Amino acid sequence: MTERDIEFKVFRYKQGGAAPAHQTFTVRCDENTTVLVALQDIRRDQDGTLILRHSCHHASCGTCGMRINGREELACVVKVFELGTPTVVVEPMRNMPVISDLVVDMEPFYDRFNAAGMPFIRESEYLEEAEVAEGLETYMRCENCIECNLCVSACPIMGTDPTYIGPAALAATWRVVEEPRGLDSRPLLDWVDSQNGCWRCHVAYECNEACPSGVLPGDKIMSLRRELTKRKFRRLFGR
Amino acid sequence: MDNIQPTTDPVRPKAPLRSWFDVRGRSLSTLAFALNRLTAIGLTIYLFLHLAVLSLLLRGPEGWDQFVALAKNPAFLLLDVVLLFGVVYHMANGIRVALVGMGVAHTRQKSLFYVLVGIALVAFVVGAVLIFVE
Amino acid sequence: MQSSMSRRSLEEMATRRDRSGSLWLVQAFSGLLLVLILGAHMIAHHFIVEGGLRDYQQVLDYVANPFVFIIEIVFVITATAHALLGARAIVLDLRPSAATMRVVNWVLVAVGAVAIGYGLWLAVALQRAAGA
Amino acid sequence: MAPFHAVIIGGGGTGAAVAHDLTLRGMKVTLVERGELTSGTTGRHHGLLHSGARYAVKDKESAVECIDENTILRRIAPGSFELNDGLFVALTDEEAAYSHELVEACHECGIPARRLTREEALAREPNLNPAVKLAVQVPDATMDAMRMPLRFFATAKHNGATIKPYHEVVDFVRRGNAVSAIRVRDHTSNKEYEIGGDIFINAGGAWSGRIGAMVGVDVPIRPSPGVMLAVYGRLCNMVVNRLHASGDGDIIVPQRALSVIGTSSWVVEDPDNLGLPEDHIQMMVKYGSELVPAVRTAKFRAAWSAARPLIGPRGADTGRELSRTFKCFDHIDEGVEGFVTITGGKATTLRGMAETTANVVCQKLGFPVPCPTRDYVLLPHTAYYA
Repeated sequence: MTERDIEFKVFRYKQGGAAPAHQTFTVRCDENTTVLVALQDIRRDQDGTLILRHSCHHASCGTCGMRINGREELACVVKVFELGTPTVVVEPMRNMPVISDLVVDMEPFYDRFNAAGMPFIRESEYLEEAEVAEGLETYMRCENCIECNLCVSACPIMGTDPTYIGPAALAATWRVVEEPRGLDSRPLLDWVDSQNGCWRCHVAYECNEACPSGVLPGDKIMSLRRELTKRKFRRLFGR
Repeated sequence: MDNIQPTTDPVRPKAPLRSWFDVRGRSLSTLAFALNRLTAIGLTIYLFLHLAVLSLLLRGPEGWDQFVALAKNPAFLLLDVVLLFGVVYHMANGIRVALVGMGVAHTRQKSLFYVLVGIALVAFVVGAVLIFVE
Repeated sequence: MQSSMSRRSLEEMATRRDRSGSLWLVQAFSGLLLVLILGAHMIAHHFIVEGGLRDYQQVLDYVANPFVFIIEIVFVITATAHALLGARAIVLDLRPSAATMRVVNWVLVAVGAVAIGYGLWLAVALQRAAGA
Repeated sequence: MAPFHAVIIGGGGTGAAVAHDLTLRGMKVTLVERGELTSGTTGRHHGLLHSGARYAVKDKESAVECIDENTILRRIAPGSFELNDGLFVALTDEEAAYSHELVEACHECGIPARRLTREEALAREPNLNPAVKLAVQVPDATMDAMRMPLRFFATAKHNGATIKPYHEVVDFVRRGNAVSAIRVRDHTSNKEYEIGGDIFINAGGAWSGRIGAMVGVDVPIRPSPGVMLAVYGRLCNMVVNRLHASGDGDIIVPQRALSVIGTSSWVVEDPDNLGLPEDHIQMMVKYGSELVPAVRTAKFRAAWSAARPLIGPRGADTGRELSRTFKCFDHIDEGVEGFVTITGGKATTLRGMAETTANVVCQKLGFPVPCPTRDYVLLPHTAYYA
């Protein structure tokens, strides 16, 4: 196993303190070292005041979203050597208020989910492709969206206009429209049929690129628009 | 660091349009969009110039034919090439955005981009050659 | 979590609806129409004509064709609408206040009306000139 | 006005459940965590909601505890679990013979368990090793290792608890033989201040030994890491266990579109320095592919270590021994008043651990309120941020 010293330029900011700045740390890394592990090593060995969000360490909780060399990534699955750069720049996500260092305030993210008054975020979805074990009606699994906010950070429109509903909430809306489970999804379609809803998307597909979980929020936004287009034409022809 | 807001209150980013042209780590579709917007601005300006120029027709043959002579000098032809690029690109990407934006073939938007912009580039090269040959 | 919505939120959600979707569809369909008309326009005016531009008499002869006349009028309307809707989208990305946006909407409507009116007037005048 | 102020140190699953429990019992609760919530061990476990079958043969008490808590959690945290059940898979004749013992032990503990033939098992999980002899189906489930505890935090917060992530304890303030306050450093602003309270609860998990040392008490905890491997692809829908006594690499937990293979075990001194032994990752691939051969060719997603809080022998073991899986120590036996440690245990039993701890706390403070958490349905995790 080869080891190498890698430089990390980390965004630092403390409330009430100096203006934000990048601080450089040198960390001994090997092939298995992820950016998350390197940051934890910095925290342990060099600067105990560095804070960041992390939990599951395998791209399933979505807490360690940040920008690594400018790209939206989950730090837990980015291996330092695979980046191929001698210096790794680590910054918090875009378009979110920064609490401190790499920690952003997730409230605006969840505000969007609560704004609709409907259970957008589903903890589980039906899985029907497998023969179900006795005693169960159907298999359920957690939804693929891990609420990491990376798509919101990557979205150019979020950078333009903070009142945009955003890719994550729009993708979640589509999940309800696609599979309403007894809910009336028409009000949700009304909600996204607006300037700040799915029509605001400029088809840049940054969200699809950023999503670590294969949700493809961009595709979901387009699905919503197809549904709304059909609805508009139906209304236009009086049906 | 411009797009990071070191505050506990959600505030608006400082420069609304700058984020569009921050291309670090951005996808092809963002570049496609940025180019679409640039060509859109160019074409809008051109559209109104074009309408204004057409008023020369009302001044009779002298005014118009003078303009036609001007438009045939090489510097003007170069502008025509730029315009042609703007038109074919905006058309090709526009078809993609219109289809994808209505949820038609949206899961194949990348291939759509390559095919349409590919066709557009071929049309552009042919058109550009024609402009200079004639 | 409650799976039923409160009356208030239902009403709130309906009020969020606006015309932006319909405007976008107009933008999309006008764009698709423009691909056809503008394509034809460019080929007719600049590629099949010797020298790339019609001279005065050629233009008049061309416009005298009633079919061409109608197509050119449709072209002016579609292109103006498409351009101004596009301009509106760009202004939206500059984060205007609601009041600014109202003004912008009216300005755009006015500009559009003037441009289309001018285009129609020009076409009619040219056809008259051709007929004369 | 709440009669007592409880200060909890540690924002993992245990701290979350203790905060929820004490808040519901009517106490004022403040919880401090040095990093993000669930950033220690809680978020990193493989996400298994134990049915208890794993312990049924050798440790009936733990098994009963698991099935009880499993049932309660499904009731109070609906939606946080994948309803997928678990399979214990026998690959050898020896393991097949052991299945009788397992099913019987499960039934004794009240764990529903039924034997499946080779064909039945393969029909449900086609990716299983075709050499499977038979399987036993039990009510295991997959949990969202971060969001399930987050629901405890969300509920506690909405009921009035103060949750302070990024607050690290730097010192304890003593008055006589009692802990009277903690000194914390707020890492979001680099400011230090004191938080006073009536009772201080050490819920530091693998870090609880370190917190105990700051007070000068002995918490016999050894951080015991295990390596886990996540691969792309949902290779099975049920939790797949190896039907043998607990060992390395004996479980595959499907999580969303990933499969998580666990786990190994060793002991370290520093819970912040676990390392990630390459040979353990290879071991996960080897043993995992014995259960589901597709593991060998599946694309790598992540490998990581998580530190279990392993309870070791204590210098003066006079603390309350309330369970063999987790322990709640009242440090009064070492001459320290107002300081309680809860440690050990597992994610499945977090609510039970909290109930035990809260009982100890209430008894100490002379505040007899019964445990209200068994039927209290938790708020969704999103409520934590709203």
